[in-house]
Amino acid sequence: MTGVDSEKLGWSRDEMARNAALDIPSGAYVNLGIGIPELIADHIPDDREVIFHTENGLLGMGPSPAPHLSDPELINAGKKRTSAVDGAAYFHHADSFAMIRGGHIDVCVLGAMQVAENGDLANWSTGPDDPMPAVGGAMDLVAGAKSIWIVTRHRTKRGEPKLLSDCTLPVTGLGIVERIYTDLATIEVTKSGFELKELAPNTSLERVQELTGARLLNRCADDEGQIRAQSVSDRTSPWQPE
Amino acid sequence: MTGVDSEKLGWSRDEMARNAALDIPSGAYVNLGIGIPELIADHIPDDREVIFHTENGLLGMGPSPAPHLSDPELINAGKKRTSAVDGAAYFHHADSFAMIRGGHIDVCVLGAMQVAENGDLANWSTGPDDPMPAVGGAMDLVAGAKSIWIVTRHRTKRGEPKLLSDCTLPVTGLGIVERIYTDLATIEVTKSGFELKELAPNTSLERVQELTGARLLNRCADDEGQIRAQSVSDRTSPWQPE
Amino acid sequence: MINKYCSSLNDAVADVFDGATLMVGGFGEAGSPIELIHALIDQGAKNLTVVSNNTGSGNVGLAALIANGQVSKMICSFPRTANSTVFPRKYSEGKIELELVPQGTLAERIRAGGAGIPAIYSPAGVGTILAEGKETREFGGRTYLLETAIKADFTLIKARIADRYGNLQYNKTARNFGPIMATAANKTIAQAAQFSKVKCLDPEAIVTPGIFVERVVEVFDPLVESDLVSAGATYP
Amino acid sequence: MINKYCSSLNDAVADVFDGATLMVGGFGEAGSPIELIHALIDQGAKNLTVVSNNTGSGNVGLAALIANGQVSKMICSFPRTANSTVFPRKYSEGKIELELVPQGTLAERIRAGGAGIPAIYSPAGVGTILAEGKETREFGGRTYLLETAIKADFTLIKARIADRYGNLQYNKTARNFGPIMATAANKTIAQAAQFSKVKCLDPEAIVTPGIFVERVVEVFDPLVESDLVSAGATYP
Repeated sequence: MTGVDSEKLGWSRDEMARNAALDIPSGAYVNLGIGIPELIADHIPDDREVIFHTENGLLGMGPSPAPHLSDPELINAGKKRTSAVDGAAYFHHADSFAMIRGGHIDVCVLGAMQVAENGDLANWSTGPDDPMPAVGGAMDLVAGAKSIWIVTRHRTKRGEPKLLSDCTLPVTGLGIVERIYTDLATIEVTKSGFELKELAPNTSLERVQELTGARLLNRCADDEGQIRAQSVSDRTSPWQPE
Repeated sequence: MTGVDSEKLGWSRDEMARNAALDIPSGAYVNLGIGIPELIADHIPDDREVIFHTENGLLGMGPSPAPHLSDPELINAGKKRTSAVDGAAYFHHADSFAMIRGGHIDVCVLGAMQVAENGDLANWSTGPDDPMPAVGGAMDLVAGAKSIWIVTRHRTKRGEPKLLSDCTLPVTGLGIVERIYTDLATIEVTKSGFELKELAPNTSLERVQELTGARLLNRCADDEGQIRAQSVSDRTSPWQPE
Repeated sequence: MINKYCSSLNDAVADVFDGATLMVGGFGEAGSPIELIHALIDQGAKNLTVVSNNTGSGNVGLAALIANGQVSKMICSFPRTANSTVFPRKYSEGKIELELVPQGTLAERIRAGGAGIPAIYSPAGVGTILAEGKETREFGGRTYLLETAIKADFTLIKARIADRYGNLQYNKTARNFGPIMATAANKTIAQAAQFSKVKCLDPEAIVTPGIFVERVVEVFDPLVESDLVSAGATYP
Repeated sequence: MINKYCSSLNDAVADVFDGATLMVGGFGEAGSPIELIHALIDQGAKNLTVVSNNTGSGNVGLAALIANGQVSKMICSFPRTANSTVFPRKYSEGKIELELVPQGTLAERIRAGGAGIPAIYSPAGVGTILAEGKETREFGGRTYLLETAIKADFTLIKARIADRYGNLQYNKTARNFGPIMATAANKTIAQAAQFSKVKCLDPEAIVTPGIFVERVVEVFDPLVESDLVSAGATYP
């Protein structure tokens, strides 16, 4: 089974985003990182109201605007043009990061290069050879948001596992990741390590374990040792804001 | 000569305030303490524009309002009702004291219980027996404003000198007073101590020295050892904001 | 749908618990959430630590809360003002604790609490008796005091206008401590004279974004503390 | 009469001196004071330390200032963005220095500089390579980094509207670093798309009070950086 084949087995980018979106409760204040996390906004169920924060100074970020309504001075953290919903507020950078650092953001969903089983995250630098290090707000977000979730492919483009016993790349923060939504599984980072919450369709615990660089705990296994296939419709909002 | 008589010799409260007002250049941002300093606003010459800051959150404080226009939610630092000029701005307390602490206020004029010749100021507590200590913004103002001036009677109500070699009351700040405007004299606090800049009419260096608890330096003396009576009309704005 | 409107003052303060740290907005009467304080008197929570610039005046609002024996400690900058007799009396009798903090340091410590900054260095108060016991450190040849953040379980504030998200705007100098206290408490409870449709507030002019506010209760025509004090009113 | 209006961009930046520390507003192109930067390219000050979140894009604005050899050091959080090639090239050639700072720490250090706070403690970056060499301290069982204030000789920012006092309002997310950078410089120079009569700005909605601003210059129809980059424009 090649890497390309195995990718077809798992969830798509939109399905990964949907999996995370379904775990965000109504009323949450959420910051979405660049990349797959941005897709989460499109998958919030209609009966939930979630407020999106973008660290460059907007609470109440809306969807991408129609081209004729876009404004180069209304952008998101990825510097793409965005919109503001009714009830939004603009503020300066120190106030925006006070919101983050002060623990007011309920959930921040980021991409990852590596996640360790102790919750360490590496997502900002490819290491000493990085030709142009750039950190942005990642370190502030992981230090400040109440919950850090990761949405990422289970492996790198070269097929190497991203979920590891230890990060080998420079870390963004220590012990801060709570959940990981990959194309192959949804995983909770517990004191004991990676705990499998859900497997993607058409894959298996054994196969996903092979593609993971640390032990996967399976507390969902039933008496026969099989993964209890948790259907998406069963899932409401296990996570509650304080 | 009794204390009461000697007070008649010097400048009135309004004249003390005028003396300070004439030293404030156009364009200055000024914070006025409670008491005689508040009168300064009425004595700014018409050809100067000065902007008044009140630490409870207003830049561009105006004169006392007519009773029918007064608002219990528009007050000054002394909790008296005030007004806002065109071009004013409201802000919260952290921003207001950032303005002060960050060195953005050009001149702060306060009252005093005692001033020492090294520039120490005591103006917040009557000492260990103070039945109810209260500090307000005095310590922040003296630590933050670019220039601290004092407007005060030369002596206490009991006739004791307020200008001393050392403060005996608990200090508000150390080495921060630049100028003192009293009913008897205007004094600059220099590295060498109190330097007389101007004497009130109908008094004398000898008499003012008697009523002062530290040596008065007289660099204004002319060859005959007489105070050079500096007329108020000669004075423009010796002090310049940075 | 997010809706932070609370239908009654009593509901708004129902969960304030004995021993809680409570921030109360206001500089003198401006911005003092008098109706929320009165609801807290009715509610009866005791042994409160109250963070507020002053201690109230007359026998209403914050002064009445203190008079009612619900406050064991005040953290404030100016505990005596015109017509404030309740706190000074209790203090002289040794019945209430006082932590006196310079006003700007108080504001900055509250802001730090809301911003996830555990401590800052401030020049205010260096060399004074309020610096006694505080750690000092030099930066660039000047001495500063280490000042730690203040946080609270609850904040009570007064706003001019609010929407269902909890976005707030204030009135003139009644803004004072409201925006920073809103950030520094686990639960911020605001009274507002007016409820606004969400789309009516200009996003450029919102002072407190709703993320900092848990509950908003409408007090259309709030009491004026100085009028009550002049009239000799007492609560309850 | 106080009048901070400046009649030309050249006059506005005339006194920026060689070796100055310069804050430049903007997050990407939003809020970047491109006309003021171009005036500074014309003016020619060299050996600048520039504090700005990014390093510009294409060959205009901040990227052009760097390309012109006027910047010896950048203090920023994200030096590479779409279409930013000038800084990465200079950096790889060892021709420009970089101090990389987490974005929120950068903002807080600038705010501290403007607020007279010499240093703060921040949790951001603890345990990472950006914490190397930084002092750490525990508060409440958690580790924080000591972060010192950043101040500047000059700040260049972009506003939407200004009055003669220098009061400023911004446009949407172009606000970003403007209000804090305005407080942290010895001289703050703002370009604004519109000049307003003093009485027309709501005192409740002024974002930067004029006390923080030395000069305002009108740029009625500012250039759009992304349009210039798409068109392959180069300055000068």
